[in-house]
Amino acid sequence: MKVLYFAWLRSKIGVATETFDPPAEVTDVGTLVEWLKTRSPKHADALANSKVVKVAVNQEHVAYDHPVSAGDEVALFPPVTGG
Amino acid sequence: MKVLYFAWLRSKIGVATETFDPPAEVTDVGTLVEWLKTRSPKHADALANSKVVKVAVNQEHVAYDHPVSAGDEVALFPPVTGG
Amino acid sequence: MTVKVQREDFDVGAELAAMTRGRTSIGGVTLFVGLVRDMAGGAEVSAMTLEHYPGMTEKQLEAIEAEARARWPLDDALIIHRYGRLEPGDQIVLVATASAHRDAAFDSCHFLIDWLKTKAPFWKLEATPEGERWVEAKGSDDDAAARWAKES
Amino acid sequence: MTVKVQREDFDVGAELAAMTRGRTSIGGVTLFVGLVRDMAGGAEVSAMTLEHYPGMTEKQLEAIEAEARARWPLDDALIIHRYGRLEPGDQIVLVATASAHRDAAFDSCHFLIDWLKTKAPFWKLEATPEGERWVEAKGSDDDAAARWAKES
Repeated sequence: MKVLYFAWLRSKIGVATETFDPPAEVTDVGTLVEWLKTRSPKHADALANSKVVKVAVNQEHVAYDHPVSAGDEVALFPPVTGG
Repeated sequence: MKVLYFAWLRSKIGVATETFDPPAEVTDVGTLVEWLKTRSPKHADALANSKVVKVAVNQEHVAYDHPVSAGDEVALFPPVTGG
Repeated sequence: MTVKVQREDFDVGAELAAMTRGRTSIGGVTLFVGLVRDMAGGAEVSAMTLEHYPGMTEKQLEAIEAEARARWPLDDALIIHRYGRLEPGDQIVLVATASAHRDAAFDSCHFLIDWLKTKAPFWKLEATPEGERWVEAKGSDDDAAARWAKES
Repeated sequence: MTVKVQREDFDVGAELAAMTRGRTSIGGVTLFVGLVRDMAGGAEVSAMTLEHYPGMTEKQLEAIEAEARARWPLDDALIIHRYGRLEPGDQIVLVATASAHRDAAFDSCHFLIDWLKTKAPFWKLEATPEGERWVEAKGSDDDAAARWAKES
Protein backbone atom coordinates (compact mmCIF):
# COMPACT_ATOMS: atom_id res chain seq x y z
CA MET A 1 0.00 0.00 0.00
CA LYS A 2 1.17 3.45 -0.90
CA VAL A 3 0.12 6.34 1.35
CA LEU A 4 0.57 9.97 0.31
CA TYR A 5 0.37 13.02 2.57
CA PHE A 6 -0.30 16.56 1.38
CA ALA A 7 0.01 20.13 2.70
CA TRP A 8 0.33 20.44 6.48
CA LEU A 9 -0.19 16.69 6.97
CA ARG A 10 3.01 16.19 5.01
CA SER A 11 4.79 19.00 6.88
CA LYS A 12 3.80 17.58 10.26
CA ILE A 13 4.57 13.95 9.48
CA GLY A 14 7.76 14.87 7.67
CA VAL A 15 7.37 12.52 4.73
CA ALA A 16 5.38 12.78 1.49
CA THR A 17 4.97 9.08 0.74
CA GLU A 18 5.12 5.82 2.66
CA THR A 19 4.91 2.34 1.19
CA PHE A 20 4.19 -0.67 3.42
CA ASP A 21 2.15 -3.82 3.85
CA PRO A 22 -0.64 -2.92 6.26
CA PRO A 23 -1.48 -5.36 9.07
CA ALA A 24 -4.58 -7.53 8.94
CA GLU A 25 -6.69 -5.24 11.15
CA VAL A 26 -6.52 -2.51 8.47
CA THR A 27 -9.65 -3.11 6.39
CA ASP A 28 -11.00 0.35 5.71
CA VAL A 29 -9.93 3.99 5.82
CA GLY A 30 -10.87 4.35 9.49
CA THR A 31 -8.75 1.41 10.67
CA LEU A 32 -5.90 2.53 8.41
CA VAL A 33 -5.84 6.00 9.97
CA GLU A 34 -5.92 4.51 13.49
CA TRP A 35 -3.00 2.24 12.62
CA LEU A 36 -1.04 5.11 10.99
CA LYS A 37 -1.32 7.06 14.26
CA THR A 38 0.70 4.31 15.98
CA ARG A 39 3.65 4.67 13.60
CA SER A 40 5.13 7.77 15.30
CA PRO A 41 4.22 10.67 17.60
CA LYS A 42 4.26 12.91 14.50
CA HIS A 43 1.69 10.68 12.79
CA ALA A 44 -0.44 10.72 15.94
CA ASP A 45 -0.27 14.51 16.12
CA ALA A 46 -0.99 15.12 12.41
CA LEU A 47 -3.90 12.67 12.30
CA ALA A 48 -5.41 13.56 15.70
CA ASN A 49 -8.48 15.37 14.31
CA SER A 50 -10.11 13.24 11.63
CA LYS A 51 -12.52 16.08 10.76
CA VAL A 52 -9.70 17.84 8.93
CA VAL A 53 -8.20 14.72 7.36
CA LYS A 54 -9.78 13.97 3.99
CA VAL A 55 -9.07 10.74 2.16
CA ALA A 56 -8.85 9.57 -1.42
CA VAL A 57 -8.43 5.94 -2.42
CA ASN A 58 -7.04 5.44 -5.90
CA GLN A 59 -7.58 9.15 -6.55
CA GLU A 60 -11.26 9.15 -5.63
CA HIS A 61 -12.61 10.93 -2.56
CA VAL A 62 -14.03 8.39 -0.08
CA ALA A 63 -15.52 8.23 3.42
CA TYR A 64 -13.83 6.56 6.39
CA ASP A 65 -15.81 3.35 5.95
CA HIS A 66 -14.43 2.82 2.44
CA PRO A 67 -12.46 -0.47 2.20
CA VAL A 68 -8.72 -0.41 1.51
CA SER A 69 -6.45 -3.20 0.39
CA ALA A 70 -2.76 -3.81 -0.15
CA GLY A 71 -2.58 -2.54 -3.74
CA ASP A 72 -4.32 0.77 -3.10
CA GLU A 73 -2.96 4.29 -3.36
CA VAL A 74 -4.34 6.15 -0.35
CA ALA A 75 -3.96 9.92 -0.03
CA LEU A 76 -4.52 11.87 3.18
CA PHE A 77 -4.90 15.64 3.00
CA PRO A 78 -6.52 18.65 4.67
CA PRO A 79 -9.68 20.18 3.17
CA VAL A 80 -8.68 21.67 -0.16
CA THR A 81 -8.29 25.43 -0.31
CA GLY A 82 -8.88 25.69 -4.04
CA GLY A 83 -6.73 27.37 -6.62
CA MET B 1 -27.80 72.74 -39.02
CA LYS B 2 -26.08 69.48 -39.79
CA VAL B 3 -28.22 66.37 -40.21
CA LEU B 4 -26.71 62.87 -40.29
CA TYR B 5 -28.45 59.69 -41.45
CA PHE B 6 -27.36 56.19 -40.51
CA ALA B 7 -27.96 52.61 -41.64
CA TRP B 8 -31.05 52.09 -43.86
CA LEU B 9 -32.11 55.72 -43.42
CA ARG B 10 -28.87 56.69 -45.13
CA SER B 11 -29.33 53.98 -47.80
CA LYS B 12 -32.90 55.08 -48.54
CA ILE B 13 -32.23 58.82 -48.61
CA GLY B 14 -28.99 58.34 -50.50
CA VAL B 15 -26.89 60.83 -48.55
CA ALA B 16 -25.07 60.53 -45.22
CA THR B 17 -25.02 64.20 -44.26
CA GLU B 18 -26.95 67.34 -45.12
CA THR B 19 -26.16 70.87 -43.99
CA PHE B 20 -28.75 73.65 -44.32
CA ASP B 21 -30.47 76.53 -42.58
CA PRO B 22 -33.86 75.21 -41.44
CA PRO B 23 -36.95 77.36 -41.98
CA ALA B 24 -38.59 79.17 -39.08
CA GLU B 25 -41.29 76.53 -38.54
CA VAL B 26 -38.63 74.01 -37.51
CA THR B 27 -38.41 74.39 -33.74
CA ASP B 28 -38.11 70.84 -32.44
CA VAL B 29 -37.29 67.33 -33.66
CA GLY B 30 -40.89 66.68 -34.69
CA THR B 31 -41.18 69.74 -36.93
CA LEU B 32 -37.69 69.06 -38.30
CA VAL B 33 -38.65 65.54 -39.37
CA GLU B 34 -41.87 66.81 -40.96
CA TRP B 35 -39.93 69.41 -42.91
CA LEU B 36 -37.24 66.88 -43.94
CA LYS B 37 -40.01 64.72 -45.48
CA THR B 38 -40.77 67.56 -47.91
CA ARG B 39 -37.21 67.66 -49.26
CA SER B 40 -37.63 64.67 -51.62
CA PRO B 41 -39.73 61.53 -52.14
CA LYS B 42 -36.78 59.52 -50.78
CA HIS B 43 -36.84 61.54 -47.57
CA ALA B 44 -40.60 61.08 -47.32
CA ASP B 45 -40.27 57.32 -47.77
CA ALA B 46 -37.37 56.88 -45.35
CA LEU B 47 -38.98 58.98 -42.63
CA ALA B 48 -42.55 57.71 -43.09
CA ASN B 49 -42.68 55.67 -39.87
CA SER B 50 -41.41 57.77 -36.98
CA LYS B 51 -41.54 54.75 -34.64
CA VAL B 52 -38.39 53.42 -36.25
CA VAL B 53 -36.64 56.78 -36.59
CA LYS B 54 -34.58 57.57 -33.47
CA VAL B 55 -33.00 60.96 -32.97
CA ALA B 56 -29.92 62.36 -31.28
CA VAL B 57 -29.23 66.07 -30.93
CA ASN B 58 -25.60 66.93 -30.35
CA GLN B 59 -24.92 63.22 -29.78
CA GLU B 60 -27.53 62.77 -27.05
CA HIS B 61 -30.67 60.67 -27.55
CA VAL B 62 -33.75 62.88 -27.41
CA ALA B 63 -37.53 62.68 -27.88
CA TYR B 64 -39.44 64.34 -30.72
CA ASP B 65 -40.39 67.33 -28.58
CA HIS B 66 -36.74 68.22 -28.00
CA PRO B 67 -35.90 71.70 -29.36
CA VAL B 68 -33.47 72.10 -32.26
CA SER B 69 -31.66 75.21 -33.46
CA ALA B 70 -29.44 76.22 -36.34
CA GLY B 71 -26.11 75.20 -34.76
CA ASP B 72 -27.17 71.68 -33.80
CA GLU B 73 -25.90 68.33 -35.07
CA VAL B 74 -28.99 66.17 -35.50
CA ALA B 75 -28.68 62.45 -36.22
CA LEU B 76 -31.51 60.25 -37.46
CA PHE B 77 -31.14 56.50 -37.28
CA PRO B 78 -33.07 53.23 -36.91
CA PRO B 79 -33.17 51.46 -33.54
CA VAL B 80 -29.63 50.31 -32.82
CA THR B 81 -28.91 46.62 -33.31
CA GLY B 82 -25.95 46.50 -30.93
CA GLY B 83 -22.48 45.17 -31.58
CA MET C 1 -10.42 52.77 -17.86
CA THR C 2 -10.36 52.63 -21.62
CA VAL C 3 -12.81 52.68 -24.51
CA LYS C 4 -11.66 52.16 -28.08
CA VAL C 5 -13.86 52.11 -31.17
CA GLN C 6 -11.71 51.03 -34.06
CA ARG C 7 -11.65 49.35 -37.46
CA GLU C 8 -8.51 47.31 -36.66
CA ASP C 9 -8.45 43.93 -34.93
CA PHE C 10 -7.23 43.74 -31.32
CA ASP C 11 -4.80 41.49 -29.44
CA VAL C 12 -6.53 40.08 -26.35
CA GLY C 13 -3.29 38.85 -24.76
CA ALA C 14 -1.61 42.24 -25.16
CA GLU C 15 -4.63 44.10 -23.76
CA LEU C 16 -4.79 41.77 -20.75
CA ALA C 17 -1.07 42.16 -20.11
CA ALA C 18 -1.35 45.96 -20.30
CA MET C 19 -4.23 45.85 -17.80
CA THR C 20 -2.52 43.65 -15.21
CA ARG C 21 1.17 44.50 -15.57
CA GLY C 22 2.74 45.57 -12.28
CA ARG C 23 -0.58 45.50 -10.42
CA THR C 24 -0.98 43.16 -7.49
CA SER C 25 -4.40 44.16 -6.15
CA ILE C 26 -6.33 42.43 -8.95
CA GLY C 27 -7.66 39.01 -7.99
CA GLY C 28 -9.05 38.26 -11.40
CA VAL C 29 -10.02 39.54 -14.81
CA THR C 30 -13.14 38.44 -16.65
CA LEU C 31 -12.98 38.88 -20.41
CA PHE C 32 -15.56 38.41 -23.10
CA VAL C 33 -14.57 38.21 -26.73
CA GLY C 34 -17.40 38.43 -29.25
CA LEU C 35 -16.91 36.78 -32.62
CA VAL C 36 -18.79 36.88 -35.92
CA ARG C 37 -20.84 33.72 -36.32
CA ASP C 38 -21.52 32.33 -39.77
CA MET C 39 -25.18 31.79 -39.00
CA ALA C 40 -27.52 34.57 -37.89
CA GLY C 41 -31.26 34.24 -37.81
CA GLY C 42 -31.11 31.02 -39.80
CA ALA C 43 -29.57 32.45 -42.96
CA GLU C 44 -25.98 32.05 -43.97
CA VAL C 45 -24.01 35.22 -43.37
CA SER C 46 -20.87 35.61 -45.41
CA ALA C 47 -19.90 38.98 -43.90
CA MET C 48 -21.32 41.87 -41.98
CA THR C 49 -20.59 45.54 -41.82
CA LEU C 50 -20.98 47.44 -38.57
CA GLU C 51 -21.83 51.08 -38.99
CA HIS C 52 -21.63 53.49 -36.09
CA TYR C 53 -21.94 57.16 -35.17
CA PRO C 54 -18.38 58.33 -34.48
CA GLY C 55 -18.23 60.51 -31.42
CA MET C 56 -21.58 59.46 -29.98
CA THR C 57 -20.49 55.83 -29.80
CA GLU C 58 -17.43 56.64 -27.71
CA LYS C 59 -19.48 58.89 -25.42
CA GLN C 60 -22.03 56.17 -24.81
CA LEU C 61 -19.42 53.49 -24.23
CA GLU C 62 -17.61 55.72 -21.77
CA ALA C 63 -20.88 56.39 -19.95
CA ILE C 64 -21.75 52.70 -19.59
CA GLU C 65 -18.22 51.90 -18.45
CA ALA C 66 -18.54 54.63 -15.80
CA GLU C 67 -21.82 53.06 -14.70
CA ALA C 68 -20.14 49.67 -14.34
CA ARG C 69 -17.39 51.25 -12.24
CA ALA C 70 -20.00 52.88 -10.01
CA ARG C 71 -21.91 49.62 -9.52
CA TRP C 72 -19.02 47.23 -8.92
CA PRO C 73 -15.64 47.54 -7.20
CA LEU C 74 -13.40 47.43 -10.26
CA ASP C 75 -9.68 47.98 -10.54
CA ASP C 76 -9.98 48.49 -14.27
CA ALA C 77 -12.31 48.11 -17.23
CA LEU C 78 -11.72 47.99 -20.96
CA ILE C 79 -14.04 48.02 -23.95
CA ILE C 80 -12.80 47.64 -27.52
CA HIS C 81 -15.43 47.58 -30.24
CA ARG C 82 -14.72 47.24 -33.92
CA TYR C 83 -16.69 48.66 -36.82
CA GLY C 84 -16.49 48.17 -40.57
CA ARG C 85 -16.57 44.94 -42.52
CA LEU C 86 -16.16 41.73 -40.51
CA GLU C 87 -16.18 38.11 -41.61
CA PRO C 88 -17.20 34.94 -39.76
CA GLY C 89 -14.61 34.11 -37.11
CA ASP C 90 -13.47 37.74 -36.77
CA GLN C 91 -13.31 39.34 -33.34
CA ILE C 92 -15.92 42.10 -32.90
CA VAL C 93 -15.74 43.18 -29.28
CA LEU C 94 -13.63 42.77 -26.17
CA VAL C 95 -14.81 43.57 -22.67
CA ALA C 96 -12.41 43.07 -19.76
CA THR C 97 -13.09 43.90 -16.12
CA ALA C 98 -10.57 43.53 -13.31
CA SER C 99 -11.45 43.28 -9.64
CA ALA C 100 -10.25 41.91 -6.35
CA HIS C 101 -13.53 39.95 -6.34
CA ARG C 102 -14.40 37.52 -9.09
CA ASP C 103 -18.16 37.98 -8.81
CA ALA C 104 -17.70 41.72 -9.42
CA ALA C 105 -15.53 40.97 -12.45
CA PHE C 106 -18.10 38.51 -13.85
CA ASP C 107 -21.18 40.61 -13.21
CA SER C 108 -19.72 43.85 -14.56
CA CYS C 109 -18.37 42.14 -17.70
CA HIS C 110 -21.73 40.46 -18.32
CA PHE C 111 -23.54 43.75 -17.73
CA LEU C 112 -21.31 45.57 -20.20
CA ILE C 113 -21.60 43.02 -22.97
CA ASP C 114 -25.39 42.78 -22.59
CA TRP C 115 -25.53 46.54 -22.96
CA LEU C 116 -23.14 46.57 -25.90
CA LYS C 117 -25.08 43.86 -27.72
CA THR C 118 -28.38 45.74 -27.40
CA LYS C 119 -27.91 49.44 -26.72
CA ALA C 120 -24.59 50.37 -28.30
CA PRO C 121 -25.11 52.64 -31.32
CA PHE C 122 -24.14 50.21 -34.05
CA TRP C 123 -26.14 49.04 -37.03
CA LYS C 124 -25.47 45.73 -38.75
CA LEU C 125 -25.58 45.17 -42.47
CA GLU C 126 -25.40 41.46 -43.23
CA ALA C 127 -24.26 40.00 -46.52
CA THR C 128 -26.25 36.86 -47.35
CA PRO C 129 -26.61 34.77 -50.51
CA GLU C 130 -29.80 36.81 -51.16
CA GLY C 131 -27.95 40.11 -50.88
CA GLU C 132 -27.37 42.66 -48.17
CA ARG C 133 -29.89 43.37 -45.45
CA TRP C 134 -29.99 45.68 -42.45
CA VAL C 135 -30.51 43.73 -39.24
CA GLU C 136 -33.52 44.73 -37.13
CA ALA C 137 -33.33 45.23 -33.36
CA LYS C 138 -34.21 42.08 -31.41
CA GLY C 139 -36.49 41.83 -28.39
CA SER C 140 -34.53 38.97 -26.80
CA ASP C 141 -31.45 41.11 -26.52
CA ASP C 142 -33.42 43.88 -24.85
CA ASP C 143 -34.49 41.35 -22.24
CA ALA C 144 -30.83 40.54 -21.59
CA ALA C 145 -30.05 44.19 -20.92
CA ALA C 146 -33.23 44.71 -18.89
CA ARG C 147 -32.10 42.19 -16.27
CA TRP C 148 -29.50 44.72 -15.12
CA ALA C 149 -32.04 47.50 -14.59
CA LYS C 150 -31.74 48.86 -11.08
CA GLU C 151 -34.79 48.89 -8.88
CA SER C 152 -35.56 52.47 -7.97
CA MET D 1 -11.84 20.33 -24.41
CA THR D 2 -8.58 20.68 -22.55
CA VAL D 3 -7.30 20.56 -18.99
CA LYS D 4 -3.71 21.43 -18.16
CA VAL D 5 -2.12 21.44 -14.70
CA GLN D 6 1.32 22.93 -15.04
CA ARG D 7 4.08 24.81 -13.29
CA GLU D 8 4.72 27.13 -16.27
CA ASP D 9 2.90 30.37 -16.97
CA PHE D 10 0.38 30.48 -19.82
CA ASP D 11 -0.31 32.85 -22.72
CA VAL D 12 -3.98 33.86 -22.70
CA GLY D 13 -3.88 35.33 -26.21
CA ALA D 14 -2.35 32.19 -27.68
CA GLU D 15 -4.85 29.93 -25.88
CA LEU D 16 -7.77 32.02 -27.11
CA ALA D 17 -6.43 32.00 -30.67
CA ALA D 18 -6.02 28.21 -30.55
CA MET D 19 -9.60 27.84 -29.33
CA THR D 20 -11.22 30.05 -31.96
CA ARG D 21 -8.99 29.64 -35.02
CA GLY D 22 -10.93 28.53 -38.07
CA ARG D 23 -14.19 28.13 -36.14
CA THR D 24 -17.17 30.24 -37.14
CA SER D 25 -19.90 28.80 -34.92
CA ILE D 26 -18.61 30.47 -31.74
CA GLY D 27 -20.47 33.64 -30.87
CA GLY D 28 -18.32 34.46 -27.91
CA VAL D 29 -15.70 33.29 -25.44
CA THR D 30 -15.78 34.15 -21.76
CA LEU D 31 -12.41 33.97 -20.04
CA PHE D 32 -11.42 34.34 -16.43
CA VAL D 33 -7.81 34.86 -15.46
CA GLY D 34 -7.01 34.49 -11.76
CA LEU D 35 -4.04 36.41 -10.40
CA VAL D 36 -2.11 36.32 -7.13
CA ARG D 37 -3.10 39.27 -4.95
CA ASP D 38 -0.63 40.79 -2.53
CA MET D 39 -3.18 40.88 0.26
CA ALA D 40 -4.97 37.79 1.55
CA GLY D 41 -6.94 37.69 4.76
CA GLY D 42 -5.53 41.04 5.81
CA ALA D 43 -1.87 39.99 5.99
CA GLU D 44 0.71 40.84 3.39
CA VAL D 45 1.54 37.88 1.21
CA SER D 46 4.92 37.96 -0.50
CA ALA D 47 4.45 34.66 -2.31
CA MET D 48 2.41 31.50 -2.23
CA THR D 49 3.03 27.91 -3.17
CA LEU D 50 0.23 25.80 -4.58
CA GLU D 51 0.57 22.11 -3.86
CA HIS D 52 -1.59 19.56 -5.62
CA TYR D 53 -2.13 15.83 -6.05
CA PRO D 54 -0.85 15.02 -9.51
CA GLY D 55 -3.17 12.65 -11.32
CA MET D 56 -6.17 13.27 -9.08
CA THR D 57 -6.19 16.97 -9.89
CA GLU D 58 -6.39 16.37 -13.62
CA LYS D 59 -9.12 13.76 -13.14
CA GLN D 60 -11.22 16.14 -11.08
CA LEU D 61 -10.71 19.06 -13.46
CA GLU D 62 -11.71 16.87 -16.40
CA ALA D 63 -14.81 15.75 -14.53
CA ILE D 64 -15.96 19.27 -13.72
CA GLU D 65 -15.28 20.37 -17.28
CA ALA D 66 -17.42 17.48 -18.51
CA GLU D 67 -20.18 18.60 -16.13
CA ALA D 68 -20.02 22.13 -17.56
CA ARG D 69 -20.31 20.72 -21.07
CA ALA D 70 -23.33 18.69 -20.03
CA ARG D 71 -25.08 21.68 -18.44
CA TRP D 72 -24.39 24.34 -21.08
CA PRO D 73 -24.18 24.26 -24.90
CA LEU D 74 -20.44 24.81 -25.29
CA ASP D 75 -18.32 24.69 -28.40
CA ASP D 76 -15.19 24.39 -26.31
CA ALA D 77 -13.83 24.70 -22.79
CA LEU D 78 -10.33 25.10 -21.43
CA ILE D 79 -8.88 25.01 -17.92
CA ILE D 80 -5.23 25.76 -17.18
CA HIS D 81 -4.20 25.72 -13.53
CA ARG D 82 -0.70 26.36 -12.27
CA TYR D 83 0.99 24.90 -9.20
CA GLY D 84 4.27 25.66 -7.46
CA ARG D 85 5.56 28.98 -6.23
CA LEU D 86 3.68 32.09 -7.40
CA GLU D 87 4.22 35.74 -6.61
CA PRO D 88 1.78 38.67 -6.47
CA GLY D 89 0.67 39.59 -9.98
CA ASP D 90 1.35 36.10 -11.34
CA GLN D 91 -1.36 34.31 -13.29
CA ILE D 92 -2.75 31.27 -11.43
CA VAL D 93 -5.63 29.98 -13.47
CA LEU D 94 -7.35 30.42 -16.82
CA VAL D 95 -10.86 29.27 -17.62
CA ALA D 96 -12.23 29.84 -21.12
CA THR D 97 -15.62 28.71 -22.41
CA ALA D 98 -16.84 29.18 -25.95
CA SER D 99 -20.46 29.10 -27.02
CA ALA D 100 -22.86 30.38 -29.63
CA HIS D 101 -24.70 31.99 -26.67
CA ARG D 102 -23.01 34.48 -24.40
CA ASP D 103 -25.07 33.59 -21.32
CA ALA D 104 -23.91 29.98 -21.64
CA ALA D 105 -20.31 31.13 -21.95
CA PHE D 106 -20.62 33.38 -18.88
CA ASP D 107 -22.47 30.93 -16.66
CA SER D 108 -20.24 27.96 -17.45
CA CYS D 109 -17.05 30.00 -16.95
CA HIS D 110 -18.36 31.34 -13.62
CA PHE D 111 -19.41 27.84 -12.55
CA LEU D 112 -15.97 26.42 -13.36
CA ILE D 113 -13.99 29.11 -11.57
CA ASP D 114 -16.23 28.91 -8.49
CA TRP D 115 -15.56 25.18 -8.39
CA LEU D 116 -11.83 25.60 -8.99
CA LYS D 117 -11.52 28.20 -6.23
CA THR D 118 -13.22 25.95 -3.67
CA LYS D 119 -13.17 22.30 -4.63
CA ALA D 120 -10.08 21.82 -6.77
CA PRO D 121 -7.49 19.71 -4.97
CA PHE D 122 -4.93 22.41 -4.30
CA TRP D 123 -3.46 23.56 -1.01
CA LYS D 124 -2.01 27.03 -0.50
CA LEU D 125 1.09 27.80 1.49
CA GLU D 126 1.44 31.55 1.96
CA ALA D 127 4.69 33.32 2.72
CA THR D 128 4.04 36.28 5.04
CA PRO D 129 6.36 38.51 7.08
CA GLU D 130 5.58 36.20 10.04
CA GLY D 131 6.62 33.10 8.09
CA GLU D 132 4.84 30.44 6.06
CA ARG D 133 1.34 29.30 6.83
CA TRP D 134 -1.06 26.83 5.26
CA VAL D 135 -4.29 28.51 4.23
CA GLU D 136 -7.48 27.05 5.70
CA ALA D 137 -10.58 26.32 3.64
CA LYS D 138 -13.04 29.23 3.60
CA GLY D 139 -16.80 29.05 4.07
CA SER D 140 -17.53 31.98 1.78
CA ASP D 141 -16.00 30.16 -1.15
CA ASP D 142 -18.13 27.09 -0.46
CA ASP D 143 -21.18 29.33 -0.69
CA ALA D 144 -20.00 30.47 -4.12
CA ALA D 145 -19.81 26.89 -5.36
CA ALA D 146 -23.08 25.92 -3.66
CA ARG D 147 -25.07 28.37 -5.80
CA TRP D 148 -24.51 26.08 -8.77
CA ALA D 149 -25.91 23.01 -7.01
CA LYS D 150 -28.64 21.47 -9.11
CA GLU D 151 -32.06 20.95 -7.59
CA SER D 152 -32.81 17.25 -7.62
